Amino acid sequence: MGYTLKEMMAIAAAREIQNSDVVFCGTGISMLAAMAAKNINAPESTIFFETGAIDSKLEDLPLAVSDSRIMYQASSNGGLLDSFAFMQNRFTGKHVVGILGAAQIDIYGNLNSTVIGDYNAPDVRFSGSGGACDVASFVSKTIIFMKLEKRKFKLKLDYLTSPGYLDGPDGREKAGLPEGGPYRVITDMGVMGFDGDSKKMFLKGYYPGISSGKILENMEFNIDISRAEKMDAPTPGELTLLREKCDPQGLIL
Amino acid sequence: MGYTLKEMMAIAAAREIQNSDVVFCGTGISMLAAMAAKNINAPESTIFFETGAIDSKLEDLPLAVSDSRIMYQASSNGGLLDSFAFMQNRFTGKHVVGILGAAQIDIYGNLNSTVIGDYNAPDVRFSGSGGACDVASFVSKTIIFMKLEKRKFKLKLDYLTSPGYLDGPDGREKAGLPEGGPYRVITDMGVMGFDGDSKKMFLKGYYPGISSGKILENMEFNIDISRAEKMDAPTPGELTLLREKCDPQGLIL
Amino acid sequence: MDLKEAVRQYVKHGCHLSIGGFTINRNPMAAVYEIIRQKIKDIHLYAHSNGQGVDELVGAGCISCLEIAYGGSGKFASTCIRFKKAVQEKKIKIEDYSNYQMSLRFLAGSMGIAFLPTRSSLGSDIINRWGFSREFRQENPRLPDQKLIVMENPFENWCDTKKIVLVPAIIPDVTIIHVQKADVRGNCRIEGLTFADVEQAKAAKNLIVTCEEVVDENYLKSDPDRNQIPFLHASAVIHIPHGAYPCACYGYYDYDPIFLKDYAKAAGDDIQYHKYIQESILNNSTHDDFLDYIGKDRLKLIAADKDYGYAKNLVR
Amino acid sequence: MDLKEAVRQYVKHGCHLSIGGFTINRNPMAAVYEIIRQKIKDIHLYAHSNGQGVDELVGAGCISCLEIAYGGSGKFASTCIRFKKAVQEKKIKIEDYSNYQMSLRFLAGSMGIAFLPTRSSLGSDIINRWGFSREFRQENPRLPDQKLIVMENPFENWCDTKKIVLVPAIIPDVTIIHVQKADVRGNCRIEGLTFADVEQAKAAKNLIVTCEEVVDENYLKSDPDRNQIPFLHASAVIHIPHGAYPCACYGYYDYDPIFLKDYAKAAGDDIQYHKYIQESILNNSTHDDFLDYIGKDRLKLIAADKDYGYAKNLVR
Repeated sequence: MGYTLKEMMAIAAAREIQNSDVVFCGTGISMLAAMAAKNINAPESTIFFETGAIDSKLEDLPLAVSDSRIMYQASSNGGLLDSFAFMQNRFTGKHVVGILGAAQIDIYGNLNSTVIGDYNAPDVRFSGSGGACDVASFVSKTIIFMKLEKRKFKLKLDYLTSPGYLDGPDGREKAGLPEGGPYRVITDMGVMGFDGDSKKMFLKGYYPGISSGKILENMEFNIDISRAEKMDAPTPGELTLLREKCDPQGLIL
Repeated sequence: MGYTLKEMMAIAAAREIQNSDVVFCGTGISMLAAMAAKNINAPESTIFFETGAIDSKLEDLPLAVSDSRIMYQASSNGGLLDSFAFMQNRFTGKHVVGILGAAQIDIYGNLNSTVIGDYNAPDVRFSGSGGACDVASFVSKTIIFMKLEKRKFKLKLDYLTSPGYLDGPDGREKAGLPEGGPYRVITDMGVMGFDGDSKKMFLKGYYPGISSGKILENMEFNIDISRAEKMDAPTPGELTLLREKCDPQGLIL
Repeated sequence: MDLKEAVRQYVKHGCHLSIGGFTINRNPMAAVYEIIRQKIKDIHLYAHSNGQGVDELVGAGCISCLEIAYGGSGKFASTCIRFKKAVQEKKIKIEDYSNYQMSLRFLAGSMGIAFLPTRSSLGSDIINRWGFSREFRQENPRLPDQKLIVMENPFENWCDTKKIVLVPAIIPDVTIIHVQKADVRGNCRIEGLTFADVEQAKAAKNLIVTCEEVVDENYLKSDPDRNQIPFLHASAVIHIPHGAYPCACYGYYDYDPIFLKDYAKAAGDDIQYHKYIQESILNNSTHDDFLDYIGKDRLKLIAADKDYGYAKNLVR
Repeated sequence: MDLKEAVRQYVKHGCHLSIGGFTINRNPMAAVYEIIRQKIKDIHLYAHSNGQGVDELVGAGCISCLEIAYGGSGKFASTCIRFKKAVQEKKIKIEDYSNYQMSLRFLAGSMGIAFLPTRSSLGSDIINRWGFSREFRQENPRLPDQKLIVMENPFENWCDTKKIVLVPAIIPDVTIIHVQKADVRGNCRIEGLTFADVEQAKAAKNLIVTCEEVVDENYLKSDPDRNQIPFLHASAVIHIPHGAYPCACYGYYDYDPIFLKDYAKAAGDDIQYHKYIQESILNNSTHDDFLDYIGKDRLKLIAADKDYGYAKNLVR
């Protein structure tokens, strides 16, 4: 069964979600990944939005995190303050897996979603943090979606919007952040993890038809590829559920 | 028409309430005063409870500020955080008139509702602040109910639970409190105000049949009585509304 | 899990506990009585103005330390009687805050933040007098090193504010609340005022919910705007009709003025009070037994009129 | 008071404004368009993630300073297009915070407190890079002297916390929100997510409420648990059906994907965009005229299914 890279990415992210996870998701592919996890491999996982909805039913794919579709048959509809407190809270925050995107990432999983160029006179302005900096600050695990391109996997970020491991193993502690940090980077060529000791990004897996070398070519910094394994293609079962249950209108896929 | 001192006190307090006031009230006679104001002279005034109810309809007299009777047909039912934020808020707090009681009061309208004797080994323990310290800290005006007794009108409080003018005209500012402070003390013999310059208590009025001298005899400290005037007895109209509309079961009167 | 088991599992000797409700409304009384039956001692209790529940726990000797804003039960006891006695006899250590400060402390815990600021209590003895000394605080790692902190406004007079009081977060081992409706997973709907229950619930490591009705999950999900506590906070949900009795539960029943007057009378006398504990609490092994002991007729008297949420014609 | 008068009275040149809603839901668009029609300039705007409203105000040149967490309109513009352009061309000054920080700043304003603490953004450039310089802040008494402050936890490692970020309160001259139901006095009921509307409303000196329905006071009072904003905060209540259009309003209508796609197209080109402003906004003197210009058929397409709160079969 044929599949697109977007489908591979959504499934690769979904496979990382456990039943006990509370999945913070944004717009676009991250929302699709959360829906895929719920429909495929983690039916007990809980979908959660920064706007204040917890455990949304999601009969239809939302096109924004404020979409009325997330309010329908949630367990609780609150507001922004409720959702961020839920993540900053030491007991509930540790169950949250944040799914994020960004314009740039560095080897420690720090993210830029604010500007390219000088902050006060930017070449390109992006949306800004939204809740991303909050999620990256608070929760125990984040999964990051990134297209693999040299201009995105950067030696040095133009602006550090959302903290990963900052400058290394004790970066978060020195800064005063709670434990936690980036867990996976899901790209269109493969998936990265972060080393338990060095907190540096390493290649965990590459998609069928892609080589580790090709992945390195598309990054400004070098990462360890010694642990990389070829990943399984999406199964027909996964693809069918993704297409028919999660995005039947093809709004994101 | 005959009347009790309790009735006089409730009416004297009610007369101080304006239509634009939001009246914070506690249990007992303060609740009755707020209901009397609403039923007699300030029908547009708003009744407000620290537990989070605003603009309660109050078909029946509550016996506690958590009584379900205050929840019935309020404009909004929130929680403690909402009500205290409403009072700390610079725009809404200035409309609030707080009605308080206490075990002791001093010449600057500071209140004790915590202990008699040493704080760590008290002779008598009272309920404690509840919301009284918050109200006294935040709002522009407080009205205080006190029985006139020497052991209650004290040169020095055993414990300062709720700030009045603290130690004088610039007491609140020095301490860092917002403007505001005590406005009236309603006793069973007369009513006190606070001097605009010295912030000291003075006698504003005495009830029919009571003399200024008798009032001074029942206080540990001296106050200015030169401005005191005899107050009007409750009118038959006021008494009828108080008895029939506010407390027909005689729960407080 | 039934109430006995939930209390056994989460409410330990020496634990830090908070209970919901306010004076004589929606205190989790069934759980309070079960704690008394299990003779759990040395509890560090956090409350704001929870009158009846606090007074019974203190009266039964379960409490060693109490952080509180107000110990009163409305007209039935302007100062809670066993509470008053215990403080005067120095049987419990007490630390006083205001209601807003206690609410902010629970909010801070629920937000996962170390403290919150307020302008309340500047110039008062709530700032100057500490019930727990610095030494006691230092010996006890479960307590913040300071009762509260007065700080200059670091944003130069922003909001016309020169000084700020910081109050430290509370993180109870367990919070117990009684709500009107919950589902088996632990989604909760409180009707009427929430008091500080939502913040107390979210601040705690473990949350025990007792409820008037266990409703279907879809019932709560059909109106998510009204559900204040999502299931992820709850450790146990237990169906206890009349679980707040003798306190009120808006929409279900009123407080019981007969019980509360009798209680106040008994509380004034040590022998009477011990008799009350034995006969009303210990001799009944469950809340159901206790309610049978009180009698169906009494429960009928306090049944709420559905249009009002309280017993409109109750003789009080 | 009608909307023209309310905007004239409360939204002045150079004022500090905040608008409710989130990306493409419940932005007070009728009021936004009225501000554009009245050509009010030099506004200091506070937002968290209010996409469409912010982008139209920025695009029409009403905004000089913007404090914001996120400028995006969901799938229709992952970065708001006129916002992006204005920042890149340095037509507006911008200060970046996170969504939680902006929400806390509104909460602080609503609570009457100078700042609130969070652990968010430690180690990030949200702390290190300031859009408003110290000099600019010092010249402007309406701004706090600092963007934010990083502080050691004054309660010695309480809550395992060493450092804290303090964010300063926001007190807008005026907040505008669009809600589902309000009464003439200004009691408000928001259905579905509240976003940060309640805090924005309570933080402001003046509050303009536009609403889908003006309901009887007794209707709201019959269920006070659902009314988030008591009337005492409101300066003006104006009945504007479809007042959030082209954004969604839960329970009433969905966002209009045709409008939002056309808008994104026009926004990419200066000439097209000026044409859009002239023809869609300025040529229509009221929101009703604007809706007539859009056409009844389009409004039918987005009408919410009552069971869902959105347009179940909408082609997006």
